[in-house]
Amino acid sequence: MPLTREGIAYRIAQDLPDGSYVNLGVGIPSLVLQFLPEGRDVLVHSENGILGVGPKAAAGQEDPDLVNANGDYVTLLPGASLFDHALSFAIIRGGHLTHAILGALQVSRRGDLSNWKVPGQRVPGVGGAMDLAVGAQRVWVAMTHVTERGEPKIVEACTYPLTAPRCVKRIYTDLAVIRVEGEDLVLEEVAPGVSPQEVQACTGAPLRLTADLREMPVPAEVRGVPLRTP
Amino acid sequence: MPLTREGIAYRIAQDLPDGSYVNLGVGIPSLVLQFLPEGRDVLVHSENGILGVGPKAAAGQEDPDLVNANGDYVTLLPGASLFDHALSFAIIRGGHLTHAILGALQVSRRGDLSNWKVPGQRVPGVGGAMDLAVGAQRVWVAMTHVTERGEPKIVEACTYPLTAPRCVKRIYTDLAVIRVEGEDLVLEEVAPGVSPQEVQACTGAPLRLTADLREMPVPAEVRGVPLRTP
Amino acid sequence: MDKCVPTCDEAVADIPNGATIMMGGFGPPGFPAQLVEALRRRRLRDLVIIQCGGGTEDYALGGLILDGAVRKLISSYPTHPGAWALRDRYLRGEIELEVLPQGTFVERIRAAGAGLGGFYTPTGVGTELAEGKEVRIINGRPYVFELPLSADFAFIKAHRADRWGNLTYRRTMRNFNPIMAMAAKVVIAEVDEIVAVGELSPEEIETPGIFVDRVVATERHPRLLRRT
Amino acid sequence: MDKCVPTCDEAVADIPNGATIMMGGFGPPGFPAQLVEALRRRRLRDLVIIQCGGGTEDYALGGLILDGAVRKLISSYPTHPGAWALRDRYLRGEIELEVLPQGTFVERIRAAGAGLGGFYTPTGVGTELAEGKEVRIINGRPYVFELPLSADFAFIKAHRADRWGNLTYRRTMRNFNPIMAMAAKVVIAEVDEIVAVGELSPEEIETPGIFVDRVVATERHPRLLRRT
Repeated sequence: MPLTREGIAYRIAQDLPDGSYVNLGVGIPSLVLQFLPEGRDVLVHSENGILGVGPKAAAGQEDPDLVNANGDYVTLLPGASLFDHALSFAIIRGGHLTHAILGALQVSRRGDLSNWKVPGQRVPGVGGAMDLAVGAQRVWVAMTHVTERGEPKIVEACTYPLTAPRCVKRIYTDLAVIRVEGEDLVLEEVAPGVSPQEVQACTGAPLRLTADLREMPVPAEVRGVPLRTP
Repeated sequence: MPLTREGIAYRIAQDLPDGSYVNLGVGIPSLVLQFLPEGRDVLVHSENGILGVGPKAAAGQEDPDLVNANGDYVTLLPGASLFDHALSFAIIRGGHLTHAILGALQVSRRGDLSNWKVPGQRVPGVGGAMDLAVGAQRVWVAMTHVTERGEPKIVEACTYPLTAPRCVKRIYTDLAVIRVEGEDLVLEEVAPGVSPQEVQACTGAPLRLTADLREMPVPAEVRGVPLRTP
Repeated sequence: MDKCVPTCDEAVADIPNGATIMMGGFGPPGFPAQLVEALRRRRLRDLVIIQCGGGTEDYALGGLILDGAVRKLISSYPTHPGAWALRDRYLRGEIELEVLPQGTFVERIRAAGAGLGGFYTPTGVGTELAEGKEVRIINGRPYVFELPLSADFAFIKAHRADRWGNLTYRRTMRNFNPIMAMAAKVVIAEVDEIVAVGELSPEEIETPGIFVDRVVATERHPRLLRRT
Repeated sequence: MDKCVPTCDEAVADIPNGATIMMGGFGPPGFPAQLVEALRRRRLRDLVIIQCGGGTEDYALGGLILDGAVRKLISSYPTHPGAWALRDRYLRGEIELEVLPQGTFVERIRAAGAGLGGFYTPTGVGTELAEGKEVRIINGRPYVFELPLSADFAFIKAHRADRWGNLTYRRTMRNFNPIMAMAAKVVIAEVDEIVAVGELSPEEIETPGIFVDRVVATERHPRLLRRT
């Protein structure tokens, strides 16, 4: 059955090694940190000048001078550092982040990413999306496999405005983990109880199967409800 | 009679208004600060990341982590700030210094400056000279009017390698203060007892005289020895 | 040398119609809200504002846009829900909007402050935000050419200052402030506290006074404690 | 995550012949002398060194040049009197020398660290240091095009560090160090003291640990107290 949003976040957390420096987008990516295995030092970067973002501030404990890029009042972990926007984006664009974990509207078979604007969106606004997509060492996408209307988000070619071409290295969804290899999508893992055929059926581009295909190692509490056949 | 080196520095100091931010080159420029009139806040910039350089450290009081661009162990004035080289040269190149007071090998009639390399110098080394010449709001030259061999340093066109074209705004020498105006050199002041004709005689480009010509207002103690007729 | 000005109103008194004004801040931290409120009281027209966001509700930049004082906004992420004043005017064609990737936005401002003529960034290549811009291949990789971005005035917000304009920040107040302080003809700093010259340690000063023209101390507006 | 290395010798043990190495420091402050002395003990060849100066006498970089380990020096002001090892080898044609205006030197390093493809600077236009370089007129003013400058290794010197590689500097130790820390594949920091994670305040950290790969604490060498 497909994973919950927490399940996707859990799965990603297992793949972040000790010493990672990660930027987490809004939505599912923002859930990753809580699932990090004990003892791993992973520092979260925020565009507005933080390395080492901690949990959200408790109600009444907000520091008016301390927010993250999402506008949430947050805390700092011990070992955190603060800097200006020029250095923050030098970190992003200069390839210093080990991972950017981003939401997506669409990902193409060659790793093109669309995540900043839907067609017809009337007021544009991009923020740090393009810098992150271009700059991080590994751009991983965390998203549901299909839209609310059941349309595939993994497609032959993006129809939504591009954030950056050929930047996504890996896609984590509620159904699968998929590696982008050149123009190929390699199916690495499927959710428990989901078949490769079911994943392919709701994917808009061909998936390559290999002998290494395995079931996603996630505990029962972050598994979701049985897949509705599309 | 011509001014001493201290006399040139004294004369320049009078022209630095309160709130000036100045970079002082080696030689005569480094003498300017001691002649500043009481009560003027003038902050000295050092390329290696200081605004607010104070006097040299007393013997035995040197801080091993605190030098100026000249390599001298210095002190900091109250209100000083410290920064890295990128910001230091953003200050220079970005036009934030009100004045750079530099030594010169040659200055041309249109304000071209040569001060980093003599022809035939076998090992090149430029430091911050070109950035200062290009970036400061006012580039003032402080130098003796002629070389030790009596050759004019103010010339029709520089024969030494250029530091930057058309950058010098004013020239302070032991004989005169000269303003660069387009392709014209305007003689503003002559040293006490020195005639405009004597200044012209040791200048390699024509000087324009105006009704505003005056004698340099310097006290007796920084005046030098009578001019040897060249 | 004393850069202190008694009130925000005096600090912004000479800004003309049509001025280009940068404003620091990312969310409430580091946003010079009292200066912007004083600017609103000037009832100016045709301003060009350079700010990362699009203003929040009817306060400060949101209010300035609501008042019709802004001809153009150069921004990165003006689409947060509170930015309804901008959204309404933009959809009615009453305000011009230029949107830049956030790294490009801040790097263009830095280029202006650092005296550079422009730079090449990999960000935006192959997207609609690079349309019409020069693309150059450098060492086999495509880059977009970007020009410096400067302003007539910069409003910045810092924590502590001295009368020479040396500034410190706390927590995430820095954001665009130290960069914008380099890139405008007149830089006005709104601060929480003014201390004596020499009280700030040379290492902790993040914006040296050379960049700052006016300093004004303000009380924190209670509204700044609200969630954006 | 623990980036601490017990000795300078271990910190430089994997540097190969022919490596490009940046070294911070302007005069003694911020110069990673003990790392450079450890590098000398490696007896490597064909190194390319990026340092603002030209080394002093027979110690550290001066000694490395004297030893014949350096194929090329990229520098800004290698002509101070103590740089006789460089002068001798250069005049005998035994070392290549590239000299850059100091602002261009540091900005090229920053461009590499910040992921930029290059930039235009007004510095050097019309001089022999711009010969052969592209000149472009931007808004009526000529600028020289400059490329990023990166390295395989950077040796930097800071005051305090934690095991995550967060660094602070005192007085004029910063100079090129925070910039070079961004621009090399492997960054090795020589520091006066290592403290616990969390002991450095988030505002005072000048080089975030993300840029730093190895940290080694050293005693100050008495020679560093000498005038250069």
